[in-house]
Amino acid sequence: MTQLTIREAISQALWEEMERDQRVIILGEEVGLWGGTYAVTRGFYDHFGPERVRDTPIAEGVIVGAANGAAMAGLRPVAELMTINFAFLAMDQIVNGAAKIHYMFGGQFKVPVVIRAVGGGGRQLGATHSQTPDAVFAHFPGLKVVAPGTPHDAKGLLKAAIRTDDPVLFIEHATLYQTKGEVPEGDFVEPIGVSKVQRQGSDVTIITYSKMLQLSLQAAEQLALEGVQAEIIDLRSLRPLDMGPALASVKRTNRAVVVEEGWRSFGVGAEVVSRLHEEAFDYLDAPVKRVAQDEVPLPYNRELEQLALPQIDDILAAVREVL
Amino acid sequence: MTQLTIREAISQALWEEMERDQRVIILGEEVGLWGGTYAVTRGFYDHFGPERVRDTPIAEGVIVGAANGAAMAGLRPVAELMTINFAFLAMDQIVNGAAKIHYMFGGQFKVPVVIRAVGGGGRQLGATHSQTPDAVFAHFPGLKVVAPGTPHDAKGLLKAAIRTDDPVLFIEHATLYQTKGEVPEGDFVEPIGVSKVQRQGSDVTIITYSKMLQLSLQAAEQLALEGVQAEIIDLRSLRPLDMGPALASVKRTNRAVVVEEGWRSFGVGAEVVSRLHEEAFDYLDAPVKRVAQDEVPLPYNRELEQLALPQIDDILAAVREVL
Amino acid sequence: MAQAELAVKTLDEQEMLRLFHEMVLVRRLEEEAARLYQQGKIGGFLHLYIGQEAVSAGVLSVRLPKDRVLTAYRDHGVAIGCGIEAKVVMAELLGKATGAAKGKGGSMHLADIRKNFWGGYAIVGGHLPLAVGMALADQYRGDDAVTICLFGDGATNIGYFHESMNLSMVWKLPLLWICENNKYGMGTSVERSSAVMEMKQKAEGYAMPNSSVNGMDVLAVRAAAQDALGTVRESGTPYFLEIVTYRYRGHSMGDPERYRDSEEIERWRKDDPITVYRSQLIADGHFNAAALAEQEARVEQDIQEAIEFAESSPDPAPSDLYSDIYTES
Amino acid sequence: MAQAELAVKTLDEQEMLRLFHEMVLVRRLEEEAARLYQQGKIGGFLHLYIGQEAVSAGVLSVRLPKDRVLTAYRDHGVAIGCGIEAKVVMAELLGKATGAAKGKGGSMHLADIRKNFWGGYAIVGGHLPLAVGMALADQYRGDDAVTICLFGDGATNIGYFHESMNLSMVWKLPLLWICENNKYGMGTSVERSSAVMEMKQKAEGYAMPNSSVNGMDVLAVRAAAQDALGTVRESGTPYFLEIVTYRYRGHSMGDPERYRDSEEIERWRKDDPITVYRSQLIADGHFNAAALAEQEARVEQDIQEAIEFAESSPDPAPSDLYSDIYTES
Ligand SMILES: Cc1ncc(C[n+]2csc(CCOP(=O)(O)OP(=O)(O)O)c2C)c(N)n1
Ligand SMILES: Cc1ncc(C[n+]2csc(CCOP(=O)(O)OP(=O)(O)O)c2C)c(N)n1
Ligand SMILES: [Mg+2]
Ligand SMILES: [Mg+2]
Repeated sequence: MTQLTIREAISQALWEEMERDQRVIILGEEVGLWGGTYAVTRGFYDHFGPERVRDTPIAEGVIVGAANGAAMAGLRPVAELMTINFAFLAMDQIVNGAAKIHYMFGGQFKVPVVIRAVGGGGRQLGATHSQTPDAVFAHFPGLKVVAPGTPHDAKGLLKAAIRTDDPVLFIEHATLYQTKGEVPEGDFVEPIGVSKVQRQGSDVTIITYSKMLQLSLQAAEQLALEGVQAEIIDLRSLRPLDMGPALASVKRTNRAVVVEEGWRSFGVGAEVVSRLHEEAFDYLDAPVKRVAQDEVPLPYNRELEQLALPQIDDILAAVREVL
Repeated sequence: MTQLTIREAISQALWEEMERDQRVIILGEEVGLWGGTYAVTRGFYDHFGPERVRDTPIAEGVIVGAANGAAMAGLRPVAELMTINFAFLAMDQIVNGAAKIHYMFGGQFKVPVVIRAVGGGGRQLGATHSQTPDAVFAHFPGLKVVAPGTPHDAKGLLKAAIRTDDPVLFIEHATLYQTKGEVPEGDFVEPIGVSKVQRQGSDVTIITYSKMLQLSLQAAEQLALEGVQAEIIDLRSLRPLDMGPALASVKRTNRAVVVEEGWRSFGVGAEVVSRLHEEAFDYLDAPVKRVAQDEVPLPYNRELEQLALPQIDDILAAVREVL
Repeated sequence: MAQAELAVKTLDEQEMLRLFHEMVLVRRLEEEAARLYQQGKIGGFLHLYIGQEAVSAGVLSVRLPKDRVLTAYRDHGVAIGCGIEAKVVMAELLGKATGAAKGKGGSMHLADIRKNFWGGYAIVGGHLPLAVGMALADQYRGDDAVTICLFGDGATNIGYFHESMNLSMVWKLPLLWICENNKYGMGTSVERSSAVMEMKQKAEGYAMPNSSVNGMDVLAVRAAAQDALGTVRESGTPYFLEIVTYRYRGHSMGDPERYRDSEEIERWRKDDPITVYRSQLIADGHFNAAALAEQEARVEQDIQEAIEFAESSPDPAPSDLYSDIYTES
Repeated sequence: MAQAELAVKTLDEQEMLRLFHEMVLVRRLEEEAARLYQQGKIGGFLHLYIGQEAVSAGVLSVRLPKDRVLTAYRDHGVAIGCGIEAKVVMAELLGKATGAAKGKGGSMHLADIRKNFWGGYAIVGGHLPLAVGMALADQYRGDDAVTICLFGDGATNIGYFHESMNLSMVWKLPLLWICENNKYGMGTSVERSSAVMEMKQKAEGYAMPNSSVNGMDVLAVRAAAQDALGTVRESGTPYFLEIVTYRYRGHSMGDPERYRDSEEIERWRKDDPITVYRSQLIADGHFNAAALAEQEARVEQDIQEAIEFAESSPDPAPSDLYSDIYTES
């Protein structure tokens, strides 16, 4: 085990997969010469060369589309979208293309593409650059949607994403890159579509993922001081969505809170609450609470933005309400 | 009152609004000379002329974007997307543009645009042309999302959509155009963001909208024969989402089924179930059931496609399960 | 034998006859498809290629098996040209398990990976970025294959076109871009939707070599495609070929066709690629009418067999609904 | 007095001085903004225009108040050129309620509807379709306003550019498209991202009249913009003006600038639009150094006032978070 930041973990996963498999290439805006807007691919261009680390024009449609095509033709491209907000410019290639091509042609073609996209708010980037629209992508069958919350999972899941023959949207959080954690040495893969208990507890279940996992873990420390033991389930992937650990936990704790960064309505929490309602109806002693973003386009002003985003205090308040 | 099809109702709403307000223009692919792919704008080009009924190149990005811009500059454009599947090519203009411009510039600009989009499956158009991704758009604050299920509402809500200063995505269902119903003579407006009881009943609440309203009404007839009176709540708009009538109904019936055409996970039903769970927890005698589309990209083959789509029998089965 | 399995043949009389056969096959297949559509046996959209047969026949007669092919939803001619059997096309139109996409794709999504035919695509312009990626993969591996990507005049107005043209030049990819200019995108004429009337002028904005050819003349198309393909193979960089053609039928089934008059269609009918080619083959003394009629009779038999095959083929099983969503679970 | 409120002035000495003042104001405003950013008082992205001041100053000196203006996120110069006061710009950078967008937009989303400035936009190319729509609205109402839309070299590679260019020609809209070619889109040079090196060549694919001008020379920019604007106003149809310029600072704050060397920047510094213009004004005998220094002193005062105003302005109220989502509920 070694301590890595999420940035390092992702960077290592990419590096090792590129070393391991010649078919892996990277393409996107500023991935090469610049070293990646979030410095994830720093050093890659010099080491792997411009053929494998390809800077593109600003043209998200063809970035994702070309990655899809290259994947169909036998490469294993990792396309980087500078932010997930720009995924809306490539939405058709993601949901009408990558997600459907395997099915639509009767299984003839495979699209082993990974689309890395940086999401999340909290950096005063304004309404168009601060979104967490993960639920939107998770709605589409054919696509896999992964969003790790720890260095360990970031590395293991990205490797899995690169190795699977299915298209994967891999969502990183812009404010998690510095987050540190234990990562096994050497090669390892985490399975996509398997939730994980990140903290054990018997009083309440917190279901979350990505950055909100980190906030939830902090909230749980606080709660522990108050004598409340929260169990934390990290979804890790939104499609496939593995509700097993969450259901098992809720059947013990009988109380749950779902924490997500995105907007409440039609968000990730809605699906999770529905599943708990459907499958653990008799076990819930109180309605599950959703902690989520206020339904506003995020403003630039720091205080307003923080007001809209879910905070540790919101998690604490929600837990106290369900107890 | 007069009997109209939904096609006629929409067409009348557009026609009357164009007669009423010189600022209303229509733009989109084949809206003019062709008369609208679904014949909604037949006769408009001849009557209103090419300045007001504008055929565009195949370029959804600039269709919606130009509509946004024209709206900001004082017109009241109605952009037609031939199908909602192509909205993914204009996604950025819809969710990063229309939905955010009013907020992002501190309320200076208004974007009174209507984006009409034809959705739904069941016509063997294959995976990319048969989607019902309504939940995806409903996720974005700043946008209003309307999806009528009757001729009455189609007319009244489209007029409201054209008259509001906010951007509206107006979702029509491709297989509902022939559906007939009573429509008041003359000018009338239905408020956006108000759900409606479309059938009264005391045994179970069915919450639905758009085409599934029609199927639910048929299912209710069948259930009535069995002595079960279903109350049917038509959401009519997904954002704002008015849960009032649904909650009131559920508090009486204590049982509910949500019926939507789109995919189950992260769909409209997830939000509705969550709201019921949160706000009517003590009133529900059984878990709410979701009737929705199987999570597959829709296939061309007719039997397979019908298998994937929600049918009346599925509604009946769900109702029987919650009773 | 399908062309895709051979190296490019010289234009001898056998090849001339094969071209004739192929164009008639595509035409007759589609006429029958139209009939089956009216009978409700084919559903969804059905975009007929009738009038444009010389384009697919001419272009695909000179591609090598290693060259990838992609096109839009108006894909029957290209599918046949790539070597998919008529019966497999017909079975797909009927949504059968024996179809080119196991009944999941329908008319708009024919494909055969074994023939290096990467599909018809229903989102206008959506396959151009895919072609960029495929050419990139070939270039990356050092394969000297060319990716041939066909699209309509209407598709040249969408953002994908621009992004793909530009990137293909920046990355110097082995791509043959073929614009089938049939004058309309649905009911909107080039005049009403495009800033320029010649599609090849659009290539100028990318400094991409380009030319134009009469798409009603199969031998002219063949020659132009051969030159263009040669240029791409040699240079390793993109080329833009505009092929001017016309569709005689509506955009899809059920087109009210208010956007053109019958005289216009009649004028283009004088250039019918099959009629013209038939006369030419006879006039030039290559074949007599009987030899060509014999080909037509062969086609008739193929078509009847195709229909029988398709009609008697099984539907996909209900469980197939859930297969092919992911390659693994 | 802000230019936007006047008819276009002839190029007399007063106007020459005003141009100088404006360029210095933009420069100093941004230098101070960079400082405030380092202090953590400005957050998010901050894209400095330093080096490009002659573009906004030159172009906007000839627009009429009725002409709409849109640009990208690198919008401080354009905002000032449109007549937004420095203090209102600065307040927005600090996220204050008195800012141009009430603190909701930040640096990238300056706008003032009263000045006919329709905003900076942070999605590359996303405002070009908006410009099409605005020009359409003016054309529809018979107003003879021109919509002036500025964007970067990088933006010319995205689909929006293509769709907007084409549609503006098809609909013959009164649009002045201005490409600020500063050689890079973030760290990617034109050479590495575009099929053609001159942005104006892209206009050829749309048969759109076009020209190019040296963007480091404010008077040349002014003249070219005046000509271009005149052409659009007269013809009612689009024109493409490429303005070649350079940004001295990083793309945004915190750019490692690995993509260019300091010599390149030094070379361009010789063309610094302010330095060059200052010398020119003196050499041509219009002003002496003291007169220009006086202007600079005036700017200094403006800037200090702007900072004071911004710093002492209130933050938006928490309840403002929920206002302006819809115009009505
Ligand atoms: C993105 C998108 N927009 C609209 C459509 C609807 N549509 C299908 S075909 C077509 C016309 C395409 O014209 P062209 O590219 O000239 O091809 P042709 O049909 O003439 O072969 C349109 C508008 C679509 N399928 N995809
Ligand atoms: C659609 C989209 N993709 C990527 C980005 C990230 N981005 C912001 S500015 C920029 C470079 C734009 O370059 P150019 O158009 O030349 O303008 P400049 O910054 O040089 O003024 C990029 C890639 C974005 N904002 N929007
Ligand atoms: Mg066409
Ligand atoms: Mg630039």
